[in-house]
Amino acid sequence: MVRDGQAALAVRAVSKSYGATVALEGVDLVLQPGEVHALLGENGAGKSTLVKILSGVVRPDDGAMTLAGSAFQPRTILDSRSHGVATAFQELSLLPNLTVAENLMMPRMPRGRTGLASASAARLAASEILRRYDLARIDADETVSALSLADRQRLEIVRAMEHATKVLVLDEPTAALSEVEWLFGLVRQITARGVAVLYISHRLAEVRALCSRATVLRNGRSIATVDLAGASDADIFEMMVGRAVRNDKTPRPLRDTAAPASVAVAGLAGGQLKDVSFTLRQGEVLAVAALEGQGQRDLFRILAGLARPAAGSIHIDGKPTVLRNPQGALKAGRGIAYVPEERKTEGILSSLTAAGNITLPVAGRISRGGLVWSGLEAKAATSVAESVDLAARYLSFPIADLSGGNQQKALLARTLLTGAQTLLLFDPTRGVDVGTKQSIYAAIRRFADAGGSVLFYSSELPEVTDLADRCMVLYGGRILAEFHGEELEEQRLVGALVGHATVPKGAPRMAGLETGS
Amino acid sequence: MSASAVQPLERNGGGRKSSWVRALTSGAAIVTLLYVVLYALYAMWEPRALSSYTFTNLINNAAPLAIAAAGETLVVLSRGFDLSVAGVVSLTNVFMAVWPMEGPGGALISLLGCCAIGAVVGTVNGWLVAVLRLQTIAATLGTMIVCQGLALVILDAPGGMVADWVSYELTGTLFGVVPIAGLIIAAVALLWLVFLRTNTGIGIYAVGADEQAAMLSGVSVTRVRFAAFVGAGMLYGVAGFMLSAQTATGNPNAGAPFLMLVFAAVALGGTSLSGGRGGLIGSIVGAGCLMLLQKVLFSGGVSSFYTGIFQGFVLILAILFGRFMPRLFNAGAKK
Amino acid sequence: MSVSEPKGAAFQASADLRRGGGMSRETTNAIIVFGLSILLILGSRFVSPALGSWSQVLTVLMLASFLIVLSFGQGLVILVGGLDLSIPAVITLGGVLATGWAGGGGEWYVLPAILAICGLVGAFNGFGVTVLKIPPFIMTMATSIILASAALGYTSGTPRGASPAAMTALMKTTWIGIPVVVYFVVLFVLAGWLLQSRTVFGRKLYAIGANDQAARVAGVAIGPVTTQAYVVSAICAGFVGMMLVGYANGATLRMGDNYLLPSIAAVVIGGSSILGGRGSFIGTVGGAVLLTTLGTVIAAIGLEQGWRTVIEGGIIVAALFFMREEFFARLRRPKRN
Amino acid sequence: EDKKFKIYLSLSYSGNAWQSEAANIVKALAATPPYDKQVELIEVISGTDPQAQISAYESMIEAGADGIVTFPISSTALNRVIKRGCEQGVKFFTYDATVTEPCAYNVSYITAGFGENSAQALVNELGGKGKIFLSRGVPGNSVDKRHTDGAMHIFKQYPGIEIAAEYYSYWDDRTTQQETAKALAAHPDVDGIWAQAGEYGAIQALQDAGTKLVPMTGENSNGLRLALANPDMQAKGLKGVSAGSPPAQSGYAFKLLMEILTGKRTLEATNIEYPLPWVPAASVKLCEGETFENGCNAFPDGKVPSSFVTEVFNPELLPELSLLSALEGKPTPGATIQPLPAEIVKAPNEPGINCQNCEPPADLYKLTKIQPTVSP
Ligand SMILES: Nc1ncnc2c1ncn2[C@@H]1O[C@H](COP(=O)(O)OP(=O)(O)OP(=O)(O)O)[C@@H](O)[C@H]1O
Ligand SMILES: Nc1ncnc2c1ncn2[C@@H]1O[C@H](COP(=O)(O)OP(=O)(O)OP(=O)(O)O)[C@@H](O)[C@H]1O
Ligand SMILES: O[C@@H]1[C@@H](O)[C@H](O)OC[C@H]1O
Ligand SMILES: [Mg+2]
Ligand SMILES: [Mg+2]
Repeated sequence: MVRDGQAALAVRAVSKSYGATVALEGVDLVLQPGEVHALLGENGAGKSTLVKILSGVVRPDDGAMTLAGSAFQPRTILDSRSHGVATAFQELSLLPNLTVAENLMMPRMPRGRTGLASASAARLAASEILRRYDLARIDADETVSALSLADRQRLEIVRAMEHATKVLVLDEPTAALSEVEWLFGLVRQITARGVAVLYISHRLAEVRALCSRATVLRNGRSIATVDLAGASDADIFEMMVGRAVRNDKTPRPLRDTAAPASVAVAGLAGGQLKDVSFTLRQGEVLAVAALEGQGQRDLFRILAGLARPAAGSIHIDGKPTVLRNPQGALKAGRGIAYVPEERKTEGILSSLTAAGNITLPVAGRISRGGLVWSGLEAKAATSVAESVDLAARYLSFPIADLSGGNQQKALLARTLLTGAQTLLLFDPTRGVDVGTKQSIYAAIRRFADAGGSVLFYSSELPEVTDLADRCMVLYGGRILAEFHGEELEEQRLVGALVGHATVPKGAPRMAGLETGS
Repeated sequence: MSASAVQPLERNGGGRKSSWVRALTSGAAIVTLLYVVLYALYAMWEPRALSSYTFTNLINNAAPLAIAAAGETLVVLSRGFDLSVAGVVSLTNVFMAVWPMEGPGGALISLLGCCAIGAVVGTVNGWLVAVLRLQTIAATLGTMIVCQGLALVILDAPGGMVADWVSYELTGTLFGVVPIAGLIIAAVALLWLVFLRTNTGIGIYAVGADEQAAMLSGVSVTRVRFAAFVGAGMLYGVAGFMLSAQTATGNPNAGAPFLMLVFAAVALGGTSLSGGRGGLIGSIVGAGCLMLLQKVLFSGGVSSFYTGIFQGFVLILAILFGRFMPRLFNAGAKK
Repeated sequence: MSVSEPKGAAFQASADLRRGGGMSRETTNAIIVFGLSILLILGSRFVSPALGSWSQVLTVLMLASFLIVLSFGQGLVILVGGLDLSIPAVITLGGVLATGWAGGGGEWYVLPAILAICGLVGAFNGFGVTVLKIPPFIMTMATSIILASAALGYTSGTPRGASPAAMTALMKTTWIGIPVVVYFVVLFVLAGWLLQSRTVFGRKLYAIGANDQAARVAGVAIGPVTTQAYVVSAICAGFVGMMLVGYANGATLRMGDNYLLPSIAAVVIGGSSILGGRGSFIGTVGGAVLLTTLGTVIAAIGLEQGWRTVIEGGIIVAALFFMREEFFARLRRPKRN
Repeated sequence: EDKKFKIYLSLSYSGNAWQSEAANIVKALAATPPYDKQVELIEVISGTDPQAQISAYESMIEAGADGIVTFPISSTALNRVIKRGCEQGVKFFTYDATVTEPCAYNVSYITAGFGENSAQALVNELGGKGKIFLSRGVPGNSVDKRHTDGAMHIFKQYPGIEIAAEYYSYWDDRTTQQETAKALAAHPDVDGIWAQAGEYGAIQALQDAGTKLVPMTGENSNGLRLALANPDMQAKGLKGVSAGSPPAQSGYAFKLLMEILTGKRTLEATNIEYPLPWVPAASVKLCEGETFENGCNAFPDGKVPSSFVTEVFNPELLPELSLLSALEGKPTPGATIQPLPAEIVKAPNEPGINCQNCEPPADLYKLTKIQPTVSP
């Protein structure tokens, strides 16, 4: 074992409790200069909590940390930054109402000749930063709320990299990114300068591609630190979960192509979407694969009733339908329910409990005599929580206190509970741990087997190939290609994604090349 | 095909561009347009509206509310409600009337005194809200009541005399045309433009949009909140000072009418009452609109029983106007 | 290593309290407000020996009844992230119509009809807020100004008539030594609490206030539900107008003026978030009782009005201080070794 | 001679009976021949905000007002604009509330000693000792202060009088009732109540609390007058005096203004005292008709609300008026404007009320309506 003195960062026996919840207990972690160190663990294992402690956002109840040999007790985020430790947070920390430049400069703006903050100096400095990180296409004067989620994620990363001179912490930096090469390149550059990187991701393939060692957390305890080269996926999984790999992947029977259509759209346009026609059938799991900004977001929002199409027709269960709003979509035909792209703004209701979040759309069903009964609520919530591996004890927590992955599970559970027979899932397993993904896939399949229809978008190709019966590739707002059955392979998809029928040389590698399990 | 063909059913609220443009965009510009429209109506019905005398009166009349609304804007931008405005205005008005100080020097000392009173109240608010983390509206309700009480202790009925220098010079004009009160408002606006270009100034927008993200971005939320409340308190002090100049006497209840009006002015000026969006100049003009509206209705000969009905609908229309103007602009710009 | 929380992360501490469901925090809060009221009543013996008696409790409940009913409606509007400033004008509307149409007797349907008219005013508020997207502050303020003006025109300044018999009965009779209105308040509080905390409608209000965009995605009909909150608020205000008419046997045009700030204060002091999504009606009731109790005690203090006002403001701030989440977080945090 | 005088009626707020009655009286007079041909009367209501009233005065001056009859919201804040108006030849007549600007005519009963006289009446009823409540008006208001100062001048002379509670009732029935109820919770053993307007609420609060009524003084609500004359209530202990602010002041102010404008009278700006109505329980007399005739001074139940302020008439000064005028602002059919008595009663100086830096008379609080029957 390495001595702390040589380590870039050493964490010793750190603990943190939130009331009765023990988030971390006796966690040890050592980062070497220049290494990319993975932090692995199930949803709720305590990864983000450790991140917050390293960033000075949360003070540990116990334990000690050293940075390059000297005691490290950051009191604020600026404090840790000034020591060269910077973080890209899981729940992004950008200000939506400020410009890209202001966000990058925060909290100190560059001054102009007058001694006052100068917008032009900020723009200049920000553009220079963006250029260095290959993001020159982002306008420094743009308001952050106008950026795509992926670009916001990139900005969060860039901001952290700018300040990380000793330790860079990346908490699920690729959750909203479909291409990871950009990030990998930057991480390699920064480690070459001797900066240690703590990397958190639920995409094991990504972790293997980037990291040399990994520390595994389970229930808030550090279980082990392993050399990734010497550990199989199954080993890691067992350390994370405490039990052996569950491989419940069963081959899917071929779909009945003549099943009635749940959703049929023709000539749909709006936003980035140009002219899209397709049919989603009962019992079908249809994937949408696309690079960022090809119109997938508009497609989902239109079908969810959150945006109006500029052209085209929508048939729901055979009837021409105008989707005015989400509750209209819930009631259209056999019902349409939606898991939104943005968990924080469109997903969770932070002051309500997880159970309250899950049962909201079906509140009528858990009431008797006009009153909502907590017993019925718990029963309803538990019934679906199980299918997404969300531990029942979380149900009574305010959802804001759940870890990111567990929040995501709650949102999925909610759509399942609505009883809608068509699900629109935008990146359904974002931030969900490896073990749970399989359970979620299974739940989705069960849903389809029972006659439900699923349209999902994913930023991870393996998820597409694992889960979908059929996949449409969106490019430039149009359906460029469609794959089913045997054709559903990552290599083919990659080609279509960038607008080619065949794989061109130098096409960007896709995220999460994990091959399932 | 235009990129805006999809009309999102929910608008995310307009963002802002650079800090420079921020001062001039939407809110302020639109409410200024509204002011111009109202003034045109006024001038149409009352030709004397165009005289410098009338204009000066109008500015004098609006100045206290405008400056108080400017102060309130600081707190509203950082996502808060500050009710102490009523207390501070009463307290400073009473201070001006009970301890008048003659001459320009005296006026300066009085002004500093008013600012100091406002700053003390603002500091208490800041402490209650930023450190003890009480809800702004509740904490400032408490301080407002305390201030009202203190004003009553100092002066138990209207009376006292504000220094002549203050009440004459500050309601007069420079070179016979430029209202002094207008200059003071302009000074407040200028200070704002400067403040907007400080880290704390930008921090106010950050805290107002998302306190937690602001904190994670390194903004000292505590410091920003303190600054907002102290700045606001000082502006209320200036508002009380200007009110004293106008009424020339003290009244322990002087601030009460400000309570609702400042928020109306702030909202009219395009600042979001849920924080993070808007600006102080809009509020100033918004206050001007509220005062001008009374004149327009008077000169339009609206029967007194029904002025309220007009006022109410104009308020609603003004907001709708503010909503649709930018759409028109955008539609024009896209072509 | 030190165990104290950094200042910058105080939100962390506040999260601690939400452990085990939002209700528990709200319940604690309610207990505190009621506790403070009781302390105040008991402590008021020092101010006057006649205070702290059962009859003072009845007086407080009777006087708090107006505020309790009002702040229920205001609380629902605040819960969805709005604010209802039209309350004073709607109180007047209810009062003026009750004396004008039903004064002294009146048909059985007159009072419900008046409440329905008040409900329409609420619907107008809701329409402005949800369809025209006018900020609630401005919309309800405009309604208030419009309505006050209309009432002035309608009565030409002098409301006539007397209290409807039903309202006189509610406000002026006692049953087993306790004013009937006290029984009414108990039932109202029970019903209000159920409506806010236990019905589907209440759920939706919490959801909208917590995050309206997300509630919308989850299929909540934001517009209609929000509008209903304003409607309930207006009906409550109209009913308070009638209660006041029964209490004082007559209406005036300014009868609602002094209730706006207290209606908001009761809600916020009761622990609800002014930004919406959080709070309980029981807390609000506590807030209303606390404010009213404070009024009775303050009135008995032999100091000049200015100082009494100062003390009143100070006590409000102190009460808020004791109700801080952090204060309880500290009390409840398990001791670590 | 077809140019009408442009006269503004400027109210600060409207909404209680008192304010609307006062305004209605002016409207009724302006519609009574020959004023109906001579006057263009425009009513403006500007709320409780002095800034708004300042702005309204400015607009009136600008619009070429000949005279402004007004209830000023502040005794001092309007001085500046009033002075500017005077310089332009506008005549300002305030009624009830006053201003300290010397160029305005103040027509008010305030100097007539409501506070001290009613306080003495209460002391007399109580035999010089007992626990009392003071139900005051609006905190920080000069009228409230004058009334209370006068009353305290008397109460202080009697060590047996204990002020058990003092609260602000905003001259409103409902508020008076609630505040009195609160005070009763602390002091159920109260012996008397000294009240300003809104006094009928105090009676209701006593009735709510139990069976006992106590001696009290208050202003001119029909409710109080009927109660004072009610044998049941007398039996329960109610005695006292009804006095205070008469809405008829506005009519007197308006007629004075008109006489000056029409050249019937020359009068420099001054403070004019309106007589204080004074109706002890024994003198309450119900009116059979629509006016004060044969010394009647209250209306039967049901004819007017209990909050109706009865002193809308004055047989000498305002014989033109009837109930219709007070309630609806309509002229009395067949009535014509009668000239005012030539002489006026000048009001004594009251600093902060009707003059700024002036000396009050030595006998400021002298009793005019009643004499002490008990010695301190
Ligand atoms: N503010 C809080 N209050 C109470 N509990 C909290 C709070 N924040 C986190 N927790 C709890 O602490 C535990 C650790 O959460 P953390 O966010 O660190 O998990 P994580 O490992 O990052 O999970 P994920 O992979 O889903 O992001 C969880 O049980 C979570 O519910
Ligand atoms: N301890 C925590 N760990 C991780 N994330 C957290 C924690 N506390 C809060 N969050 C996240 O921050 C967001 C906002 O949290 P919080 O509950 O403090 O906001 P809020 O109560 O909605 O406040 P506001 O009304 O100001 O938006 C939530 O989406 C939640 O996911
Ligand atoms: O003079 C006072 C009058 O101004 C107010 O309206 O009612 C009460 C009176 O005492
Ligand atoms: Mg996490
Ligand atoms: Mg929130």
